Amino acid sequence: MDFFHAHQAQHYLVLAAMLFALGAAGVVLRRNAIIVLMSIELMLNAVNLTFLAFSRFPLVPNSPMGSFLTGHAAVFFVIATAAAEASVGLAIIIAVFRSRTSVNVDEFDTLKL
Amino acid sequence: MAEAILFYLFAIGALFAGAQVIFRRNPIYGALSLVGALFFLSGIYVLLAAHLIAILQIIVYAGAVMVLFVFVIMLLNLKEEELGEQRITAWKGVGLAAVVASFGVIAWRALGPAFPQGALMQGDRRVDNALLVAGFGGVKTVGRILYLASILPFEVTSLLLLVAVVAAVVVAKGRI
Amino acid sequence: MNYDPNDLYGVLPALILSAGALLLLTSEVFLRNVKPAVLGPAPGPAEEAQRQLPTGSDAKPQAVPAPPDRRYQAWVAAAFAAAALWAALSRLGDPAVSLFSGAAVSDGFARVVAAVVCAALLFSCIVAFSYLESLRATRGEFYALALFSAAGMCLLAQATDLIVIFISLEVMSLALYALCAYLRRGKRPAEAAFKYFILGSFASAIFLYGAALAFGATGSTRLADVAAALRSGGPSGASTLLYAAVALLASGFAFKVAAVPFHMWVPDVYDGAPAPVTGFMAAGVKAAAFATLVRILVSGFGDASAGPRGWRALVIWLALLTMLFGNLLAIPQRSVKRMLAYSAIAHAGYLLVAVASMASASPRPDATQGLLFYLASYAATVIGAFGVVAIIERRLALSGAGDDLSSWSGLSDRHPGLAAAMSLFMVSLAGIPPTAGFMAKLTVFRAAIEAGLAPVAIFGVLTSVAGLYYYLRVVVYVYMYPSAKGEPVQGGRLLSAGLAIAGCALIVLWMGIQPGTFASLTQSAANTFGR
Amino acid sequence: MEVTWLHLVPLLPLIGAAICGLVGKWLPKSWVYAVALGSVLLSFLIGLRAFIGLGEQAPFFHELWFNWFSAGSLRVDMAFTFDRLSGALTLVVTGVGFLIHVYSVGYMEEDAGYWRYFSYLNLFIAAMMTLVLGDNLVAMFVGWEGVGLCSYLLIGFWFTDEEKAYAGRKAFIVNRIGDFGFLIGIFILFNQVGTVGIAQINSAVLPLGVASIAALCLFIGATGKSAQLPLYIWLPDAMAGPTPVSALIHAATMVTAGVYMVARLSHLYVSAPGVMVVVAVVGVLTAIWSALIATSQNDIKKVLAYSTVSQLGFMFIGVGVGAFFAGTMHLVTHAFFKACLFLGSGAVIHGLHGEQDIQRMGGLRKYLPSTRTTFLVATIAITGILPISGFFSKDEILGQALHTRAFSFLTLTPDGSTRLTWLGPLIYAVGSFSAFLTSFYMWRCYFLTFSGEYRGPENVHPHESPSVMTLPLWILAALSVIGLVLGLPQAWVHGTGLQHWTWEHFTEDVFSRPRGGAPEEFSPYLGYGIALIVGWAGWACSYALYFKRGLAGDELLTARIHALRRALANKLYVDELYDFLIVQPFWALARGLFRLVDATLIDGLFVNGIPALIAWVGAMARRFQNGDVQRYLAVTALGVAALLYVFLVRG
Amino acid sequence: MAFIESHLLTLVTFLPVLGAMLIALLPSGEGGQHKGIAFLFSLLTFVLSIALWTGFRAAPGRYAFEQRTEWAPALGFSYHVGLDGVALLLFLLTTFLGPIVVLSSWKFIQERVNVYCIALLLLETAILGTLASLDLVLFYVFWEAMLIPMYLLIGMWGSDRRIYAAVKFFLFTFIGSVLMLLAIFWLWSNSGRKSFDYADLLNAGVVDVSTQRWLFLAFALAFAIKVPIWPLHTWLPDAHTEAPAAGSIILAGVMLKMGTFGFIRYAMPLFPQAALAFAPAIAVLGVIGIVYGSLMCMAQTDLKRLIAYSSVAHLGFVMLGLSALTPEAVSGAVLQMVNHGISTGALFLMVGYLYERTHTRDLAAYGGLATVAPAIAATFLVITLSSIGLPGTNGFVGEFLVLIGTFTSRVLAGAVPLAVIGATGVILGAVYMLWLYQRVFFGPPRKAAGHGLQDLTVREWFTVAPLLLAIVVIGLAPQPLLSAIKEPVDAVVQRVSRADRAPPVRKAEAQP
Repeated sequence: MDFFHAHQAQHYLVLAAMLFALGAAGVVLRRNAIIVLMSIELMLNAVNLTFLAFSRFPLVPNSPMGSFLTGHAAVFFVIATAAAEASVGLAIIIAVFRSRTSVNVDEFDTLKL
Repeated sequence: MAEAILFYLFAIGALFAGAQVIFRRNPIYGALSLVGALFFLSGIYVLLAAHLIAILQIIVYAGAVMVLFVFVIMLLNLKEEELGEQRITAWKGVGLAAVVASFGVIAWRALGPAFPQGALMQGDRRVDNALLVAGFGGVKTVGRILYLASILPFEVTSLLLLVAVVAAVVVAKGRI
Repeated sequence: MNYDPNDLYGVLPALILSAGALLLLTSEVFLRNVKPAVLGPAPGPAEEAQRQLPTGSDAKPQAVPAPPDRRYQAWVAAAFAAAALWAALSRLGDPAVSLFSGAAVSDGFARVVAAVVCAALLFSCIVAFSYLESLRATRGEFYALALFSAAGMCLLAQATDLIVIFISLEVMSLALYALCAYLRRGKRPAEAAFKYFILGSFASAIFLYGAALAFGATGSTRLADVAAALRSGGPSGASTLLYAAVALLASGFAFKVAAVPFHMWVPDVYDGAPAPVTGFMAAGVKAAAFATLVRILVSGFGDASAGPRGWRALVIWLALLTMLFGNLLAIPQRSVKRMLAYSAIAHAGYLLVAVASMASASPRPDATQGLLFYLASYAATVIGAFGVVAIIERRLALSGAGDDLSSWSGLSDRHPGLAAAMSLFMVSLAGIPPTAGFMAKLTVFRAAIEAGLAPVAIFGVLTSVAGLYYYLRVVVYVYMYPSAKGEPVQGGRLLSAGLAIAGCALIVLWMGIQPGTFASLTQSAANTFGR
Repeated sequence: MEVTWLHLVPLLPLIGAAICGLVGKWLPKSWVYAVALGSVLLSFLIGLRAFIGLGEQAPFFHELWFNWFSAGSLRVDMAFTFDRLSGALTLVVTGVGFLIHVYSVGYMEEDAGYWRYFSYLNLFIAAMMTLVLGDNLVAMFVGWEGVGLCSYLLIGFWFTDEEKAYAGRKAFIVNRIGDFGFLIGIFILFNQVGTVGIAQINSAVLPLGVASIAALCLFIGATGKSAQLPLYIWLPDAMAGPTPVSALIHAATMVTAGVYMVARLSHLYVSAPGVMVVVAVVGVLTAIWSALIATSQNDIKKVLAYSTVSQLGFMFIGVGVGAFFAGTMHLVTHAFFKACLFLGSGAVIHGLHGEQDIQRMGGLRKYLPSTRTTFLVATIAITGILPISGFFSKDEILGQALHTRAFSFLTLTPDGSTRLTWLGPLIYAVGSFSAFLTSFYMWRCYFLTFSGEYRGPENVHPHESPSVMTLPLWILAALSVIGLVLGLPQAWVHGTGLQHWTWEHFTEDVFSRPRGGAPEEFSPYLGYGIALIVGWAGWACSYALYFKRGLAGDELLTARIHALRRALANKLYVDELYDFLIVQPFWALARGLFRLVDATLIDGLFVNGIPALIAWVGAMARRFQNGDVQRYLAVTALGVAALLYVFLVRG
Repeated sequence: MAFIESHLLTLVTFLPVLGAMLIALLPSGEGGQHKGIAFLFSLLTFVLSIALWTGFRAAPGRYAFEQRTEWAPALGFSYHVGLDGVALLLFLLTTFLGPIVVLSSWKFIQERVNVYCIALLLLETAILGTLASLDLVLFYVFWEAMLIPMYLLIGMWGSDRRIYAAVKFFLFTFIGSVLMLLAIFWLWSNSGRKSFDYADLLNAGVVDVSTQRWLFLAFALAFAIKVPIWPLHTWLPDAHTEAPAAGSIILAGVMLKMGTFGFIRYAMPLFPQAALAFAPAIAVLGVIGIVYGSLMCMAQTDLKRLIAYSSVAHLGFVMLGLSALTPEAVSGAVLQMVNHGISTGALFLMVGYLYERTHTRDLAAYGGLATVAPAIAATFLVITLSSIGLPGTNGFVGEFLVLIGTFTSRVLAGAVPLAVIGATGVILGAVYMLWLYQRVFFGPPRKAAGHGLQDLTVREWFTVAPLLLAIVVIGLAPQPLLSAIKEPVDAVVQRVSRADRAPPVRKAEAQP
């Protein structure tokens, strides 16, 4: 298959995987709680991309649910969920910041052992 | 051809911006580069003929969520010294390795071989819903799915948003 | 593909709970114009507690005007929980109905789980009442969130669509995050919430990715379709995608059920959260998460269970690790709350044994029976235990410190009732007759033997012996050590908590002595996944 | 012939024991006496009546009292047989027992624990009667252990003295060692015969091997009970008990139980000739061994004790050479004169307010005339310098040993010639020598006690005992004279009325004949002559040494054979040897095992070790939970990776 | 009345629980009434259990006072109780010791009396239930239920190292029984129709011999720890030493018998071939127990510890007898269970009284008590004699039957040497018991007796006298007991000793 031929489904998928990995890496690596949160958003976006790619380039000829747009619906919900998560997450970060004036996750180790 | 170029443009852009999110020390830069990443992604969505989603991506994410982020960043307004240095511990390395390995494996074993010919082939033609389904990704079609097939998730999502609001209020409250 | 309003009856418990939550929220609005003079609560020892907040806990403690009386809220919440419980139980025997064009189902299994969740909520509310009252921290939002998360759990138990599962999961989780961070006492609650949140979102993201892959492989997010696709085989790429999907989905819920190595969040979160919330988490989340795990694995990936790539072997390994480390790590704990957290992990291991024995068809009814019984008995026991912990913790919670076994010594002198109840719960957790815990272990392990998992069962019971050690240590402190410098736990508002604890104790005993009733109740549920 | 009253013989004393023991403390003294003495007297009378009743039409009385226990094929009855042997023994035990009861009334006058004492004594009579009358080995064993218990209780009667208590314990445990053998013997016989009834065993055909092992095991029991080598050590210490007890239990009755048992099971023993050899040899060795020791003891009771041991040795020679009647006859006569001797010594001790050392006696003949006379008679009887009971019975044994054929059976060689014929004569020789020693030490004892001058401290004024104590002495002395009737050789009494009274004739159908057959008729005169010479020789030696010189005689002897005599005085160091070889190693073993196995190995290594290990691992693993959320994330990611590996790569 | 007739066994079993509930309702104030109620109920239990003895009819293959009602049909087990001769004897032994135990601790226990009494009563019910149950789950439930009250008794009212002892006791016994539980499940899932009923499982049998061995081992471990068989015995000395007198009495008196009872009721009949195969091993362990236990006794300086180890020796006899598989030996073993319960129970009772007076268990402190407390000395002597198996006391009959049965056993390999070595226990027993007795009671009065101590009080007489009576009566007339147990004993011997000849029933036949 030639590289520049458009619409190689797996291009999208692999890109999504990379983004997801990127986000996950951010979650694992960064100290700053806010950036960790953003990385999680990134992961969710990667998932969205996967959904969309699959709904345009299906792997089975006809969807059991009648329409491949289910993927789109899923993305819609994910976006909503992401927003919800973000709001709660930020609120929690604020709460934590209140109690210890820092947003560095590796300093949150009162609870251990 | 054009699409391919656009794809790579957006893809590289998204990856670059995503990297920025990870590697920028100052959260504000991170936030902004995340916005950028989201823009690129919405471009890719367009390439995937998911018009409605692409719009939503811009409106909800870039419009609402990121603003929230920025707002919080401003609220906390961390000083330079408070940001602290990035520390690399052994376990961070392990985590990174694990993450890369996992999704490397997925890409290599699952996603890569998924489409031998780049897409599912029926006879000699590729199955491409954008071309097969009328109005693919448009408001009408997606709406039908949303409000009929996915009514339950839709309602639950409303519940979710309410919960999120209450939760945010409770958590952010000064004192209880 | 358009839906029929009757489907709403299928999710009645969730509806009731949400309604209750809304009611409580709105009630907050009207509170302001209640005369504080009229309904101001008796000044409890909580004021001075407020005074002596440790620094950095939150804004400078200024003298607050007596807050309005919110004591009714707990009972409202409890009433709604009871209503939902009734709703779940009333249709227990009915045949299974598919709801919302297959997005959810209302079957015996789901109903029993919902019932467990609602019962857990009911008792937790009563425990929380006295807890919050004595801390002067009652808010409508607390109960609202609790009801919301319970609603999420009920939906989770019913969901048969990966998206619905994901969203209900989020409903449950977000509410719980908030509940963890609810108290403003020291650094611990917020930290617990944060850890829970980060790890939880990470896990749910992974779950979601798995869902996406499953969608890709089957073109659908319905579990039924997944199962069909598995059966029909489909194109070559699909199966690998499905295996990747099951891996990610499984790890997503392995996290929620706190299976090693996805357990790391549990001790910190359980430790940091307020005791009543912890109890509710331990009971409700476990029930809902296990229900979903079973749904995904059995009714979704039921045909991918056997063989080296099957999930049966996987679940067995998770079970072994979980039982081992759960008990191993609980042994050195000196904080009862933390010990209970680790014991929660260990019990997840035993439940995983039941899940593993559901892999093959013939022992499945018994295994399902065992799983449900175990969930119910564990819920009753752990809520009671955390109820007692809550009473002990109150004093400590103000200072934001964790509890220690030494604060339990000689409890039997100060509070014979509490001591007896706590010992009963410990005994039940250890799985010694005549308590629910024993019958639960009986049902689970005998299913395991039936499924030919004798080695796993042997390993399990041996680890449970190790578990016995730390459960007994609590009894030792409670009964056999001289009373710690005896300031009795503040007796104020002990009554309601005592009520809940007594209730749990009764259930534990009842399920231990007369397990037949519950077993026959869940008889139909046991056959949910075919007999 | 079945009767229903036989059980009264043991039962009455048992009841007496119960009464004295339970309520005796609160009863008036006289009642206790009445109960204790009355019960024994009653059983004596019953025994007497039965004994007279014995005859042609009723060769024996038998009673099945009740079925004690039975399981599987084993059935153990409480049943009694009263035949000529057991009947005679009954009379001896109850009769002598009664006399000693009477004597004890005087002897235990001052002791506060008299009620305990009489209870034990009655209990002993009951047990002894069970032993004697029991018609099966288990019933016999009951008595066997019962008398052991009583001797334990009575030796340790004054328990505040550690020594005495220890002596009691020693007696019991050594006896138990014997009983162990007895038990095994019972097992073997039951395994072979299928029952424990003595009659059945005596009529069963026993293969040589089984019979030998069984007989040997039972004989171990006998050595324990009858204080033979190597288990005799307890008897000398048993003298710690009150003297009447020594007389009754440790001289007259209990210690002879072994002999009685062997005689009872004569059939078994004759079918195991090899064991007969063992019995005879052990007997003769014991006889000489303890006779030697007896020559150098200064405690009057110790002298008598060792003499008892050696006399028992004689009895075993008798039964060992197949002359069961001789052995048992000596048993009876010995019961008379040894009881008399012991009671006499008791009277002396009583008269000297507890003094037992003959070195502080002497010249007592003028203070204790009747004691002295009876003691003299008994001494003559045991040393056999005049032909009264002891003379005949002992000489019968030696004569039988000389002419025995009991051993020839197992040594018949193919050519028909017999070996081991030298054994009988050898036994005779050694036996005679110990007879000489007997005479020597008994006379020494007598001279040092009664003749010469009083050597005791001034403040002690020897006095004769009350008649309640001397009366039994006289009776017993008389008996030890009359006892000669039992031993008259058949030749003399043939045709006369006395014939029926001779023991040989009286018991001829009770015992089985040895396989080799009884020795053919031999004329006793040679034996008598030698016996007289031997006896007088012993008398002469001790007369020469002690009659004039008194204690100086010992010094003279010591000067001659210093080392030997010191060894003898120290009882040949047997106790020390046993202590060194057996007792101490045993306790050491116990302690060592406890420390090594229980404390260190099982508890230390496993029971506490494994939990400690688990706890340690737990503590280590706990460190991992360090509160860093990103480590948690990493672990979670690892888990995901592992799952993916399982599903995508490995599969 | 008819109701009582049909439910007598259940009634007796659960009567103590009734008492416990009553006590729980009372204010925890003064303990007198608690003890009173406890005593009353235990006494009542005993009185009623006499009716069991009188009404007992031995019938081949059937159980007396059998009662069966649904319990949890959905889970496949039922409430099924009944008694055979063996169970009956131990049952009576338990009810017999019940009031004695309560009475014995009247003075010693002064704090948290209500908990104490409740624990005692619950323990009694648990033991009775273990003996009565004929359904394996029911059995297991009671079996485990024994642990908690005992654990509390040791841990709350014990002496210095009580907690260590209590936990050790609990873990030790628990680890054994959980494996048994799994074995029970295996039987259940392979018993044709899924049933926990003893009779069903007995009929179903286990065909595969190697499986039988595994299951037998699982059962045997549980029972062996309870017995305890060497080398699993080390929990016993600690538990006995630290436990209060009452605890020791119950522990030695009945709880240890649960192990041996388990062997004769479950392990051996359910897995005859395996039992036959393992008989020599068990017999050897039993003999080791006899000798080793006796040696341990000689090494002790602690009064209670010594007696505890003597239990090891005595139960060695029982195990030897059980594995000899002859009617004599097995009935002797069963009788020995009862005897040991009485005599060792009595020993611990007396030691408890001594401890109440002197507050020391150290042998070195004792001596010369016979002069200051003759009554104690006398009773103790009788008990000692019974414990060393003197004829005329109960101890003799059991030991004798065991040994003679073992000696004559044709089934057990190496029976003769085993019997002979076992018989040395007769000597060793005398050695250490008399040593103990002399140490404590003879010689000049020592420290413990220094401040002259009080002799047996009337209350104490009431506790000791029945035991003495039992010792003598059983010693003189053991036959009624033996004939009561004849039926089950013969059945077990038949089933096991013939196992190699007649293989157990095929599964096909077991299924309806």
